[in-house]
Amino acid sequence: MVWLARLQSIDRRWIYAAIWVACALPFVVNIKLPVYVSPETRRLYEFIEKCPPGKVILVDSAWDAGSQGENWGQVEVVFEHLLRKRIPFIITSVEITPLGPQFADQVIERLVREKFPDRKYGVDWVNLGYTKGGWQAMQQIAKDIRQQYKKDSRGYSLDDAERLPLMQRVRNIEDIYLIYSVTYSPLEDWIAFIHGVYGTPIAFGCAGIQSTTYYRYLLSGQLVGMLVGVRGAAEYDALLHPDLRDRNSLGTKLIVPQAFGHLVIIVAVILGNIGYFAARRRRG
Amino acid sequence: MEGATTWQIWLAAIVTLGIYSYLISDNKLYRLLLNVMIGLGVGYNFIIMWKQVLQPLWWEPMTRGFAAVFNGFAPGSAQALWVLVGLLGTLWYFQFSRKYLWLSRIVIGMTLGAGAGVVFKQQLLMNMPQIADSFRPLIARADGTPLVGGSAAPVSLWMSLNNIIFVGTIVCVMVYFFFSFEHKWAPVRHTARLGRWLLMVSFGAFFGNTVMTRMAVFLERLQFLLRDWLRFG
Amino acid sequence: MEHANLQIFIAIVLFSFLILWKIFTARRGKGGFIRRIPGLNEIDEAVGRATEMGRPMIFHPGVGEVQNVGTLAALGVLGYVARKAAQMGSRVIVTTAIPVVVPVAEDIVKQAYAQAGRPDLFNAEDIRFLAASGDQLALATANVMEREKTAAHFFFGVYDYTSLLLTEPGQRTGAIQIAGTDQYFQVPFFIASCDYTVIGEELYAASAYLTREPTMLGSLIGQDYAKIIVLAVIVLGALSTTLLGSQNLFVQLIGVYR
Amino acid sequence: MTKRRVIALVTFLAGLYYFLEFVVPPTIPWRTVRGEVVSVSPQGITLLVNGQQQQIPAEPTLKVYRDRPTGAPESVEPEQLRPGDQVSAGPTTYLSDWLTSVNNFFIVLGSMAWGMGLISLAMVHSSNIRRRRPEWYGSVLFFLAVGAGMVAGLGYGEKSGWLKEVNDVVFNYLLRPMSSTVFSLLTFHMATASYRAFRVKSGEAMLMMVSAFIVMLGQIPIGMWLTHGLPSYLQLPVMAQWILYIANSAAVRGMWFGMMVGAIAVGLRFWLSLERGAFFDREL
Repeated sequence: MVWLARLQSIDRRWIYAAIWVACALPFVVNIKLPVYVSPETRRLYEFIEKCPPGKVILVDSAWDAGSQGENWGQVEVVFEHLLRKRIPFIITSVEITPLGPQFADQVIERLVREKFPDRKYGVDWVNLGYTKGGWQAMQQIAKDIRQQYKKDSRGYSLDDAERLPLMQRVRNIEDIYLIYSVTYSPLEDWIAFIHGVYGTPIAFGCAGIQSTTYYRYLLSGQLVGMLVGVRGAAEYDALLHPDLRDRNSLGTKLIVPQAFGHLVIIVAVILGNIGYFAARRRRG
Repeated sequence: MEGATTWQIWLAAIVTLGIYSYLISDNKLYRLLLNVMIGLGVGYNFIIMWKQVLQPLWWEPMTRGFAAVFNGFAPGSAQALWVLVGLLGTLWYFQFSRKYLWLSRIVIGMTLGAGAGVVFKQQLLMNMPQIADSFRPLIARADGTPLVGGSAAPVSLWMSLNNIIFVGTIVCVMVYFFFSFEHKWAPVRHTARLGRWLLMVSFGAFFGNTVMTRMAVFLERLQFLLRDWLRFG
Repeated sequence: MEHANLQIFIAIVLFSFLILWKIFTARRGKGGFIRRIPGLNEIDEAVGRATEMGRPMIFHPGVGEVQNVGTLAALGVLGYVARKAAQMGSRVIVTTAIPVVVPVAEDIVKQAYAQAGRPDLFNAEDIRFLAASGDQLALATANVMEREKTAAHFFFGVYDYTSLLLTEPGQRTGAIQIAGTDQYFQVPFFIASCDYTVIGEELYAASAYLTREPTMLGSLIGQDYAKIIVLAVIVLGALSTTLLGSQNLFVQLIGVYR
Repeated sequence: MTKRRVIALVTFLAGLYYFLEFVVPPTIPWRTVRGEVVSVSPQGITLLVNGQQQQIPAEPTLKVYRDRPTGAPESVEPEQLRPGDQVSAGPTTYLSDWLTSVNNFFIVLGSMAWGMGLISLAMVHSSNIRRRRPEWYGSVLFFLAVGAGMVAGLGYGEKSGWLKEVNDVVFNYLLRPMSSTVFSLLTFHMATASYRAFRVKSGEAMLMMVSAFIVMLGQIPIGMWLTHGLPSYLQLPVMAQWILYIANSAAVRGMWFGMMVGAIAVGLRFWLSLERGAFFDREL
């Protein structure tokens, strides 16, 4: 039992090395596994499927590199769904990070280049760029979007019918079918100031850690769907592509390594406790 | 990382490994890269904030207003008043002075005061649907009709059990956080004790989901290093 | 709804009245009752054990700014721990990364030692400003733990992810560790690595009980009454829905907020 | 002392507008008529109010609200009304008319603080350089990086040219890898803590760990594969969903109802400047 107790005081760098090796395994052995589609992912998928023509979806892409591991996949799969069904959507980023819209551009550029070359900026999607003001900005967007945005992220005026035909039929909250906010921790103000006031459906794409406090909104119908961490993107990808081989969103690429990551932590906790109780019994 | 030429991928990889050198030991390269990162981020955000928020919402309306004022108070010269908001905005920066610190507290007070004024609307609109959704039948018929005078549908054991656990957990957790009376009375003490145990199940979910997020960040970096950089697997 | 309906208007008036009434009565001296949370007994035990072993203690008031309500509550608990330590004649080391906290903590600990009649035991070096950032602070606190051979660690206040780094060295030295934070996301990590954890609003209750500071005391009691009303509404709603279905009179009264 | 009173007054007034805008209805309640539109003419609107027709004269102060399908009232002009709309009309209370301009004011005022972060960092780094503190060259690097970041920021939205190249390199190959790598250091903090710090010493910690393991295993493909043979309610994904949707949501609701009342108390204390304590009593 002595060596078990000695396991306690391993140098921190050995633990780091173990994590690098354990997490690199799934990348070496490139396997794809079926995923269990959870109810909150399915509800968002079905809600977007039922989008009536003429309605627009507002994507609050307010994430940056700090949470790209989870949020990149969450916007990627929804953009693919919207581009596939030609549902027009508007991208913005309210309050949290000015880098959000540029990350959304990156995701769309790859999708359009690889899968939907005929989709056009200004017709299928518009990027309005960053704005500030939190709940005050949300109230402005709901009443009249031109109060909050004068130009889009490329400098075109919103009333430029030739470059932004899509924006000519977006005036206020009436024209928006769903608001999909994607970031580490989406602002609950969307629920209070938009859904609470106008009844507009809201969906979140959030980091796993924050989802714990958002499940209660799914129960009360204040959220129509939610993508939780890497698995949310992987499950949505599974709904988009029934055939396992066609799935290549970041969510699908990371879900198996994510599984290894969880196992690493579980093993670490169990080993740590075995070592601790062994040491205590020896001292005890 | 598609469409990236190799030197760009190498730059990103070097920078990534440079920061990971912190894991070996806290070193100079890591601290330098940290300074570069913070500098780039602050500089980048500064320009984006100006181009996408302050210029369209403040600078342009104000200059249009002054243009209207200069050609004989044409319509729209009221926009020139934005200059007053600009002056008020400079009060933020008295935060750095000891003598005039109180000036910055005016603007802080206004901004946070607005937030405090709207706290009722914010909190109640967020939580009233939650309270309404917590009205769950403890003995639930399968088709949801009421116990007394409802349809003859059988009572669904699974739904009833879930609802009892659901409402019970809310009650126990809230009793745990009551402080204005002594937990002498046995039922209250046991309810609070059970509340703390039920909180542990919820904190288990917090722990598990925190692991999910922390792993995802590192695995994305690993995916970049192994797939995009080393072309592995 | 864009504007408050009748039910919400009543809720606003009721909650505001309860909170403000209790704050102003507390200000006039008739404070009102706050129960002693179990966490305080754990603190007494920890201070006792550290004194038995003749080794000092560490109090870490979190990473929050001094005006953060969580940090203010932590400083309330610091006063209690310092008083207990002074009565038993043992040392309390305060480690922080917030410059403004140093003078405030010094003043609290000095007062505690003076009240316990042991002003000689207090020395200013025990209030240590260790580092500029959260990470370095954790590593520096770990060194203090090993060097000073501390037997009890108290982590109270506002914490972020560095909570993991602080409790890890303490676990290895076998010290008894008590934590308390209002950051619900850090509570699980304290539960897993400390002997007892004060959860969320219990931190405010502990501070209000110890310092009797009128605004926090009154506000907490007023909030309690408001929470009792919310609980009563939920229980009545659930019972009435059980018996009379989801559209009964009571639910109508509360109003539906779909 | 008057400084403190000025701040308290300004804080109160800023909050008062938003408090009243929410609490006071948009039209004077006792002079508001609610009914179904019969006909609209420049002189006024005729409404069917429980059986009889009522004529509403068209004054400038008249505000008309039409109910949306979701039930939320929408402010419309009399000309937009169609027979059969459910409408409430009455003299305005002016508060809601100013909401858009008040929001605009606070959004711009808040955005003005955008230079604070840069200035506070610049002060720290410039004092490092002036006093030649150890590693002061890191601060020089910081200023160079701020310059490079600004130039790159100018490149966002550019169609082509060297500015776009600088933006592309700085955004994708410096900012993005660096900030995501810094965030991923947390993974290693947690992994070492899982091994060395997390000890199941009490029953509570045991219950938390069991729940954590179920939630971790239930949300990854391996969890599904491990227990796909068992009856459904014993499968890991189903158990994880039960914990997240029922046990966790209820406990979070219990906690967050307390936080709701807490937020209202903090809001009230700040709005009415009732705060006492080290920070607020400091002599201004």
